[in-house]
Amino acid sequence: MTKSVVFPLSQPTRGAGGPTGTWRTIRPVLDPEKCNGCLLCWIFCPEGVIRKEDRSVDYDYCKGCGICAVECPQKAFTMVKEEEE
Amino acid sequence: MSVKLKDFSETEFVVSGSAACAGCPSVMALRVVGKALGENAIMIMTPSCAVASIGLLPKSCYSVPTLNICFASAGASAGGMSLALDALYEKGRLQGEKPTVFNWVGDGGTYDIGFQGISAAAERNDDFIHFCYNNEAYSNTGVQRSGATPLYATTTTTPFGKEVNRKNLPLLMLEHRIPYVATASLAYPMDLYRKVAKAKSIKGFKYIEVHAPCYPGWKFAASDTVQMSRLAVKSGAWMLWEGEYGKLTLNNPTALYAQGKAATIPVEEYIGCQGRYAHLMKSPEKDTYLAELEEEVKRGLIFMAGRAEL
Amino acid sequence: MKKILDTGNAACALAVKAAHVDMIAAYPITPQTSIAEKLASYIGSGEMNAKYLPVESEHSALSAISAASTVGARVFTATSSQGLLYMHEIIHYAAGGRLPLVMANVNRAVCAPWCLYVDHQDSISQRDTGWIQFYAASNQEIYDTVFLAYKVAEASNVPVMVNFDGFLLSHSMMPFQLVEQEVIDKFLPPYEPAWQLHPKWGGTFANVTPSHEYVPIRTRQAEDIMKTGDLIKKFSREYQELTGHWHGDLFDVYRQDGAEVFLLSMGSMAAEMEIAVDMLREEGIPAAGLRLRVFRPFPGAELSQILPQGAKLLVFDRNCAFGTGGGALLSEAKNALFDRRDNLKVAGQIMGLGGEDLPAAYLAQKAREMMEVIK
Amino acid sequence: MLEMRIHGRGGQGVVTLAELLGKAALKAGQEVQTLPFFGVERRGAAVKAAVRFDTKPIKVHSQSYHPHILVLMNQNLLPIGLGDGIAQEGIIISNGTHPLAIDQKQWLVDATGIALDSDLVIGGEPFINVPMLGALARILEIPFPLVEETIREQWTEKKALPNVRAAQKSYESVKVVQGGAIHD
Repeated sequence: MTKSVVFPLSQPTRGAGGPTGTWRTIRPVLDPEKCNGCLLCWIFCPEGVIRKEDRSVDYDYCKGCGICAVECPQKAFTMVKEEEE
Repeated sequence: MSVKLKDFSETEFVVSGSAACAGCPSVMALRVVGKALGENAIMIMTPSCAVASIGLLPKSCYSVPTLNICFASAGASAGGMSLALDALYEKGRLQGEKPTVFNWVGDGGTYDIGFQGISAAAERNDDFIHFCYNNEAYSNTGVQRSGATPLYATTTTTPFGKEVNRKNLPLLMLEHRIPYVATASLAYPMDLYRKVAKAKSIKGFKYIEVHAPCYPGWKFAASDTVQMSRLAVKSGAWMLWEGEYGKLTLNNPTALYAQGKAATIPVEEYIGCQGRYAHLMKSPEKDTYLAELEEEVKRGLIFMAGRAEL
Repeated sequence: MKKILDTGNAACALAVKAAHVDMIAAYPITPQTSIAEKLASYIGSGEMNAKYLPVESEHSALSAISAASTVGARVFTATSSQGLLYMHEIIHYAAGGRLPLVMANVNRAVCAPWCLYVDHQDSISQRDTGWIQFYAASNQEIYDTVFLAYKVAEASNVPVMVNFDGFLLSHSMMPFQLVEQEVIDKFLPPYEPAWQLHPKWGGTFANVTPSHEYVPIRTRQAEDIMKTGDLIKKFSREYQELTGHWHGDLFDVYRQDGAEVFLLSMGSMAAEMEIAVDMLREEGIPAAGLRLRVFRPFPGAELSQILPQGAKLLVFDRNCAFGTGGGALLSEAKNALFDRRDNLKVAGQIMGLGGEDLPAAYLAQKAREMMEVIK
Repeated sequence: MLEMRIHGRGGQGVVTLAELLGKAALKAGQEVQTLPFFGVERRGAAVKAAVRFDTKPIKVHSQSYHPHILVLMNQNLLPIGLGDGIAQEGIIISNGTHPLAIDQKQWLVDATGIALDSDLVIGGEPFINVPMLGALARILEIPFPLVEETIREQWTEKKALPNVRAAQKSYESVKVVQGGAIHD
C-alpha cells in the first residue's frame, strides 16, 4: 500500500502557500541601530519571518503586512516600496 | 509569574510561507500558542481560515501534527482523540508523555455549528484545550455574520449592520464549571502565553478565546491588526479575564476599568476606524448609535465585575 | 467453547469486547441502545480494558472515534436509523480518510413517519460512502462478523459497517457459540496502524487537496474497496479453519443444485427465505436461496457466476431506491448482470418496510408472483 | 419446530420468562429462539413474546401466528391470546385455579398462589414468571434440574432459593384439564 496515495497526509513545508514573498508591495527594512532587541516584531510577525537572533527578515516569505513597523516601539522598521524590476 | 519574550521557546507551529492573508491574526496567535505548548501537541481543526491557510496537499504550513475534520466535530473529535491517547499510553502502546490535544477553531466552529459538541465535551470534562480564535465573522467563506458578530457590524449577510448582539460565549463556557476558561488578545502576547501555559498544566477541559481582528473582514489596514486588538481591550469592547470552575477573575487592564481605577477609551476610537461600522459613522444618528454601544460596553464591564464577585 | 443464549446486541457487544477495542463512543437509539449499555458496563466493571466516551450525538460518536483512529486506536461505535443518517457527513470522512473503523448498525426504518421496526433504508442510504457493508442473519453471524470486520478494515483501511435487523435479531435471543480468546487473538492480532498522528511523526491529515492530487486518492480508494471482496473471502476461510464457523463469504447459497430460480435477499428475511425455497422445491420449482452477506463491495461477478444460463433472479428488497421503481438490490443486480447476453431474467419486489412481517409462506407467494411477471 | 406464545402484562416479566425457558431448553440440547414483541412497553399494558424450540437451527424470524402452546399469565388475556391466533391442535396454559371455558386442551397452574406462598412479591406484586417457568418446563418435558441450574445462574444464592422452590412447586403442581376435569 503506497501511503502517499492512500492516506491524505501532508508534510510541513516552507512556502506551503507558495512563494509568499511575491505578495508584497512594500517591504520592512530594519535599522539595526534603532533596534533594542525587545522582540515584539518577532512575536507579532504572523508568518514568523523575523529571526529572533538579529531581527533579519526572510524576504522569500515576508508578505509585507507591516505589523512589525507599526508595533516597533523604536520605529526601527521602515516600510519601503518594492523595487520595480 | 512573568514571562519575558526572550524566554519564549523556539517552537514554531507555523512554517513561514503559509497561505494565510498577510497580517492574519490566526497564524499570529497560533505562533504564541505553539511557544507556550511546546512540541508535544496535536492540533485539530474544523473548516475555517486556519484550514484555508494550510496550503494544498501534500504541503502544510503547520509543523504540529494536525487533523482536519468536519465542521461540527471539534468537541467530540478532540475528546475522542484525547481519550484514545489515554488508552494507548495506559496500555503501553505509546510511550512517554501524552501530547496536549487542542482545537484551533474559529468563532463559527465554536459559537455556532460546533457549539453542541464543545458544550458536551466541556460537560464531560474531556482533557483538551479548545481555542477559539474569534474574528467575529465567517471570514473563510467571505465574511458572513456569526454568533460572535457584534451589534451593528456589517457583514455580507448583514449588509445594513447586524441587528442583534453577539453572545457571551466565554461566559457560557465558564458556566460549564470547567477547570479553566480564559479570554486573550493578540495585543497581549505575554498574557496569552501565560494562559496557554496554565491551561496546558491542568487536566480536563480548558477553553481559551483569542480576540482576532480580521482586517479584510472588518475593513482596516493589515498593519493595524495588533493595534485593533489593543483598542478593543482599551475600549472595554473586549475583556481580558480567566476563570476556574466557575470562579471568575478579571485581568488587567480590564480589571482596572471595571474597578474604576482606569478609564476606557471611547468606543468610537475602536470602531470608528473599521469599515464594517462606516454606515454608523456616516449616519445622522451616529451619536445615538455610539451612545448605545458605549452603554453596552459599560454594562458589560459592570456585569463581569459583578460576576467576578461571585 | 460454550454456547450461550442471548440477543443479537449482546452477541455484538461480546465480540467487541473480545476484539480488544481501545475506545468506544456511542449515543443511545432504539434498537441499538443495549450494545452501548453493555459495552459501557464491561468497561465500567473492568471486564474490558478500553475507554468509553458518552457523546451527545451520533455525529459526535463518529467524529470522536474517527479522531481516535488517527492516533492509532482500535475503535467502535454502534447506531441505528436516524443516528446513522445523522452521521452521514463523517461516514464519508472516515472512508475518504481510510480509517479502519468498525460500526454496528442495527437496521431500522427512517422517518417520516417515525417507525421503530426493521428495514434497510438506513444503511442502504449510505451505500455510496465507501464503507464495506455486511448484513448478518443470525446472532452467531453477528458475533463472528465483528472479528472479520476488524480484520478486513485493518488490512484494507476501509471502514466496515456490520448491519443486522432491529428487534428480529437485536432483541431476539438465539444460541451462539463463543470463540476462545486465544483463537480470536490469533485471528485478530493487535492493531498495527499504517500511520499515526503524533508529534513523533508529524503530518497534517486531510487538508485541502487540488484536483490532480484528489483524483488519484479517490481512484485508489475505489480500487481498494473493490479488492476487499477477495480479502473477505480469504479471511472468512481463515476464520472457518480456526473456529469451524461458516456463514458464507460474499453470498450464502441455499440449495444451489439444479436451481433455475434464485431468491436474492439480505438479513434475517434471507434466513426465512430458505424455508420459502423448501416450499417452492416441494412444488417442483427448482428454487435456490441467495443470501447476500456483503452488499458493499457488491459482488456482481460472483452473482453472475452463481446464476446459470437462463436463470430467473427474484430480488427481495427491504428498502426503496426511490425514483428507480424498485429497491437498491434490484438496481445493483441488474447493473451487475447487464453484460450477460443470455436470456437471464430479473424481477424485484420491495417488502418488509417498517418491520412488515415476512413469514416464509408470504415470501414464497411473492416469489410465485414475480415468476409470473418474467415468465 | 414447536412454537409458544406468551401473553402477559407489562411488568410481569414476560421477556425474562421467555429467556429463562430458552436457557433451560438450551441446556436440554434444543435450539431455541425468543422473540419479544416490540412495542413501547408500559406497565399493565398487554405484552407478548414468542419462544421457538427445535432440534435444528431455527430460520424463522417472523412473528408467531399459530403457536402450539399459548401461555396466559392472566386468564383475562384469553381473548387477546386467541385473537392473535393458535395452532389447530394448540394447547393453552393459564395462571389460575379454575379452568378456562374453552374446548382446547388446557393446563392450569396457580402461579399467583405459588408466588405469594414463596415470598416472590416485589412492591406488593406477586412475581409470577418463575412459577410459570416451572409449569412450562414440565409441559415441555425439560428435566427440573436444568430449570434449577438456569435459575441459579440468573440470581445469587439468596435470591435464587425462593425462585427454585416456586419453580419446583409449579413444576409439580401444574395440571392438565380434560373434558372440564382437572387431572394431576
